[in-house]
Amino acid sequence: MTSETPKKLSDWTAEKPERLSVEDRMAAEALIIDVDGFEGPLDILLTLSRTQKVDLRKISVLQLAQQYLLFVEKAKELRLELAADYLVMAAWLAFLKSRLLLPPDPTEEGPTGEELAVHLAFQLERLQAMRDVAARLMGRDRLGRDFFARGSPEMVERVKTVTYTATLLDLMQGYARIRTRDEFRPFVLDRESVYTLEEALGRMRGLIGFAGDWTEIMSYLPEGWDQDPVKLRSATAATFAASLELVKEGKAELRQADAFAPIQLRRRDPRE
Amino acid sequence: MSDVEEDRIEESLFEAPPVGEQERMVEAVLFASADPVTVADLNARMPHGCDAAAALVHLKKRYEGRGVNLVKTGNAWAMRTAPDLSFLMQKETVETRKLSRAAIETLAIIAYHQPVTRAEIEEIRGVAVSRGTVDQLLEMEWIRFGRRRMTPGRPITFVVTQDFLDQFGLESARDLPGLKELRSAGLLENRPPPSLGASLDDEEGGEDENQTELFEE
Amino acid sequence: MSDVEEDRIEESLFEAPPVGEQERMVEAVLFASADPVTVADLNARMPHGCDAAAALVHLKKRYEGRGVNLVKTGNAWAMRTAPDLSFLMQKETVETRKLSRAAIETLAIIAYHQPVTRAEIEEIRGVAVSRGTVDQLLEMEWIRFGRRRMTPGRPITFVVTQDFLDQFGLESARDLPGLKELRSAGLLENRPPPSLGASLDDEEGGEDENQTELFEE
Repeated sequence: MTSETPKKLSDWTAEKPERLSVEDRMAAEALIIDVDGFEGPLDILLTLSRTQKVDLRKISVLQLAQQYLLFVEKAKELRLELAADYLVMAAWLAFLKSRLLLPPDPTEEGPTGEELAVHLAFQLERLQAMRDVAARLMGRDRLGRDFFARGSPEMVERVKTVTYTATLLDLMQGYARIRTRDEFRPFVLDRESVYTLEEALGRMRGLIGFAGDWTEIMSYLPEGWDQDPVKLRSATAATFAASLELVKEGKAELRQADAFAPIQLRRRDPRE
Repeated sequence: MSDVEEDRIEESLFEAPPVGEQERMVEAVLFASADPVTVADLNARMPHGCDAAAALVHLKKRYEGRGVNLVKTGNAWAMRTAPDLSFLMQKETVETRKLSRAAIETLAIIAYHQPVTRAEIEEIRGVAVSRGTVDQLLEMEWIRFGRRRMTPGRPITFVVTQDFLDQFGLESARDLPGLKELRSAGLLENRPPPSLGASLDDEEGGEDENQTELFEE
Repeated sequence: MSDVEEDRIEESLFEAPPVGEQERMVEAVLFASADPVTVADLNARMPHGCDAAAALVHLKKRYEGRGVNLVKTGNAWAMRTAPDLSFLMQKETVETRKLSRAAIETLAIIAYHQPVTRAEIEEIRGVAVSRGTVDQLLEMEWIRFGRRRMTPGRPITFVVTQDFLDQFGLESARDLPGLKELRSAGLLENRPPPSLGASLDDEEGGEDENQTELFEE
């Protein structure tokens, strides 16, 4: 990584969007360093530091600051538009330079020039270290390039079992839902004590065949309908009406001995 | 220099790798390849002088009885997991779903009214009970068939199972809360104005009677 | 029969398979899968009572020096072809997307400094990290979001993934090349610029703690 030449730097894919116009680009070609190929001011400082050819820990930060300021000057001469962070770094380095050159002022607060220089050297060393290990990392054997995974993986078949759950609350709510819904049934007349003509007719049609002789129609009343007077009245009326219906159909005969006497019914022989 | 001469020099420079090494190569290629590989293909990919066919014989023996076997498909070779271990290639996932509303209601009716016939369930729910719903509950072993009802048609009845009681943490179906408790628990809150028919309390009374009778058999 | 009794019978009926058989099972599962499989996953797929971890030890030994090796990445295991046979694999090589310099550096910083915040990456590189770079690494699933840093603003951190380890044939992040040297040289410290007050020192403390935890677990 350390042997990279500036020319090569420009080949790296720039992370930042193109900042230069075509004209500027032409001008930049002439410049020793393509600024756009750099990854920020720290990157430039690192590249410049290589000219010192010393351990980064023993680097002359003052010399480096001067080199950077010179670089910025040159870029300005070439009317190369530098990004703000490059200029911020220039300003900071100019400040650092003055601190390093002037004897320390004991009344002044904050870190000394030496401390700042040490930190800058640390930053450069750390960035260089990261680049070195990045290169080592990328140089490792890689999956799909140097070693390989199973070419035809056998698919794991998924067997899905579904289990159902319900809680006691679900159950109770379900039941409550049904029971309360019952109360919402549409309104219908309560026909509990009403014996209809249809019911009577159905019953008599079934029974009439068994009764050969005259039988009182009251005996055709359904079981249990003779206790409650309301029910008795309804059943009597329905049975009488049904009897008339049967006579009309020619299936039965009716007779009554006297007024209010019991009404009798007899099946009419179809052959007659 | 002629081609023949070149070949000769190459041969002496690049002697075929040892058999063990060839076996490794075949192993790696078969492993990484998406499709079965023919002997010709193997030979083409391996260094000059290799004998893939011989390496395959060794490799096949090495994998005999292992979890992975060397198999020939057509005229090509591939590595496959041993057929007896196919069960490992299945991943069983258990998905828990909520019981459907129809199933819950049916289950609730069976629990509260057991033994109860299908016709009775339908009458209470007001809709037909689908075969699937009953089958599901039977399969889950939360309900089972009870005795036949001694009425015309002798319909089969349903009752809840011990599994059901365990699932819902009930000692017996009699522990199911009655309507009064459901209401005090706020489960009957959305009841309509009590203007129609018999009051709920009466109904509940009848209910309880039913239940007692049913559970004491 | 009670459930307890049933369980007991089941256990005696289905004793754990012999060790050799367990090894075959692990072999089959790992062989079949393109992705690393965790020990927990293996145990879940194997019959009750199996010890995948023990079987892996045997299996690893068995595949030593073979064309296919058993490797550990993160807390999972995978079968991979031996790297020295890569020359045979041109056919299988997938053209990988070339990473930008920014992406490579960002990846390295995340790997060596994890968990690391975006601000810290920018501090180390001396330049803003573009969204695209992080997105690309996230998309490749080489990095993922870690825990939030317990500092003002609670910034999110980045860490490398198991896929990353798998890709670079690393057993764990501790095996990163040169990690020890970097640490002893103090180059993995998040040393704050001297102009900033003591407040940052606390953050640094937390940082180190985090890192130690991550790399030593």
